[in-house]
Amino acid sequence: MTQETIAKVPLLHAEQLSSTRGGRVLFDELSFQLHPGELWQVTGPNGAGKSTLLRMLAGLLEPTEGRIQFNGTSLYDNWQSYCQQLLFIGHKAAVKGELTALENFYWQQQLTASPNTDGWDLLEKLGLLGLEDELTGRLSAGQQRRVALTRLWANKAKLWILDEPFTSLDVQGVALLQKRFAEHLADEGCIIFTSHQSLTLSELSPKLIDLSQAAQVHSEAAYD
Amino acid sequence: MWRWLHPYAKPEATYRLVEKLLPWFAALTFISLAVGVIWGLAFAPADYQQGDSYRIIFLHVPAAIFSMGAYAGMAIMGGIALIWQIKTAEWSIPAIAPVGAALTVVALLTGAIWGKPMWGTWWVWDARLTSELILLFLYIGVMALYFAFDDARTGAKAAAILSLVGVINLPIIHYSVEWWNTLHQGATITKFERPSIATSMLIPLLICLAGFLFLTISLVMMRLKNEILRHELGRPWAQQELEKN
Amino acid sequence: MINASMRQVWLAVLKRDLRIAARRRSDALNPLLFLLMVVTLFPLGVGPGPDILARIAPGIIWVAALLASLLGLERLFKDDFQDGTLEQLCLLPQPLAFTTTAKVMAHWLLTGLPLVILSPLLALLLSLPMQGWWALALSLLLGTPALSALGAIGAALTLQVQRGSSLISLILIPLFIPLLIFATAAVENASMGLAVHGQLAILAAISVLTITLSPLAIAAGIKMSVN
Amino acid sequence: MPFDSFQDFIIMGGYGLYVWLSFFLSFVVIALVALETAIARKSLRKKSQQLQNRQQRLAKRQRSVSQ
Repeated sequence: MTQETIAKVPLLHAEQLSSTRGGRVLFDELSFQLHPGELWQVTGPNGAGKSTLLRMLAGLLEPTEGRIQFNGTSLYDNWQSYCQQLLFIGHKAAVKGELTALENFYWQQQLTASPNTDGWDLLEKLGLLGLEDELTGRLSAGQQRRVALTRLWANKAKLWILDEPFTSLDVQGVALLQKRFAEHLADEGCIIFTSHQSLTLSELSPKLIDLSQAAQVHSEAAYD
Repeated sequence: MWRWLHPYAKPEATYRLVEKLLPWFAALTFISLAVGVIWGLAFAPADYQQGDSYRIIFLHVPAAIFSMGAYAGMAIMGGIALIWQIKTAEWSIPAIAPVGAALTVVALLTGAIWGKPMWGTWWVWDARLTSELILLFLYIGVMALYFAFDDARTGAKAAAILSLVGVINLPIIHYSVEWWNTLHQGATITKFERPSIATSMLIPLLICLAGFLFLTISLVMMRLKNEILRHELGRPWAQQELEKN
Repeated sequence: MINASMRQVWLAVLKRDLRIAARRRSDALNPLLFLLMVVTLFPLGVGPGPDILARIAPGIIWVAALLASLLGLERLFKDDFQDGTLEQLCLLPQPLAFTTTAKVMAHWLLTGLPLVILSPLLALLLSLPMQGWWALALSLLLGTPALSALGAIGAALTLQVQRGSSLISLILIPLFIPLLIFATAAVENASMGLAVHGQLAILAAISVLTITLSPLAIAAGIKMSVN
Repeated sequence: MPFDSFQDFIIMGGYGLYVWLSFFLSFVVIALVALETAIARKSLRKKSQQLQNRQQRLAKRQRSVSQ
């Protein structure tokens, strides 16, 4: 890490995070700092606590132990401004099957004070043109994912927390999303995401948080 | 070694405290209930109107009062659990609810049995009995909600919220039922609430009230011990505790 | 306190819920048909004598309305919970307690308001005297908002429960009792030509109290479930 | 003392059935709660033993893996 990044206050600072669910330790004493312009990837086997970690970072779940700071103050003390800076797409992508792609997009726009974006342009970009009047529930899984991801193109949030954003996307979709990642990072944005696959775009070199190791380290310590 | 043990030290402290206090409360329960019940049954004079049947109030009135009191206590614990996130307060809700429900059942049973010689029927839609019946439904709701969750912590939280909602509604329900009763059944005199009661009857009644208070506290403590152990099952202290006897 | 962005979000939630309901009309229609059928059962059960029917009409209509309002409740938040929308609502700068009132409002518009509109028909079927009709409509208008608000509490608390519908009824029915008592008393008084201001005022008071306090419980329930 | 004899005490001026029935039933209800609590504690003990067995098993495997 260079001198320059250390001097900056991290956007998101996780200190000694631990999670126990149902008496099982998922991860323990996890610490890391997210700075603007950084890309982080959380990896680990199924059930290692990847989604749990992201939900904690998004403030949906309180850590069993440890704390999370946003711009140097606690997440919950700073909730309003945190929400304005956060874009969270969870495992469940918040796409309404009863609404069309366009309606889904505009509804998300209304929720967040987002810059005005032309929905049609965006749908065309994401290869959803011609499907905008179709109810999202009738689209394929990949197309639904694309509808969810429209938010990434029409949002001024600095911090993206994305749970499995590449799931069910085809090759073009993955490439498109990675390009968007690069744009966001160049824009001093910050991304933390989970994925089983490694990124293919050469500009993107994510820092890794490996949860399979975290759990192992702990279990050794627990029974020494 | 057990690094994650530290924050759980508190439930253990609560457990120890309850363990220490419980014998005292149990003793107080036995003494006051024995004195109150024997006094009420054998030594208090018979009522000039209702004869010896009035002796049921030595159970009915305390059970009715503390069935409501337990609900209030449960709601207070719910508030503490939600505001300060204190785990033992959360766990005390499933400890209190069945005790309160049992007291409500006692109040209903004794009320119904008393009604038979007084009104000639086992059940009348008397204001007090109706309120107790609705209170029982409220308790059932809290317990059913608690048991519907796989995760006991979430269940306790849900029950805490519901008990708070219930306690705000309880006075409204109570007064609406009373009002409804005067509206529809002006003819029935409520024999449970008499304007004055002779001192010779009042003293054993007060002792029984104290007895039921201690009984409620003792039962809740017994159950709270279980609830704490249930949530702390993986921890060494809980395992040792369970192996002791 | 309520600024432009809050109003915008509130309206967005309300409009979206109404739009979704418009695409699934049967969900909104079924409780009403249920109510109509339950009311039809009573003359068949107790006999068509107008005297008995008029006597028990306020009670029947209100009990049926309570039961009908329980029918669709389970889905009030569940769809949003399952597809992740509720998480997004939790992550808005606007307080969750505030945004959920939009959903409660949508629920009332879809279940409570149709009941009010339907009430003359029900009164007619049960031969309620004419002078009781407006009291029935008014009692429904004042009481159903509280039903929606209380119902939303039940729906929020049972989000994680697999089949919560019967549990919701168990939780909510005791809480509905004051509404039933005052509403039926108002209708009875009105059909006998007596004053009803008192009962209706109490009904309105209960509704106001419920509407102001319930968002806290709803938000707490949702946060607990999203966890 | 309002009663002349033990018999009188049992009969309770004709209300004996109601008085004794209500006392008996109340006792049963309270006793059931206490009993349920005791049974719950027993089942907790069983669960705790199971959990302990599992922990020991896990620890053993961990040791054999690390060796």
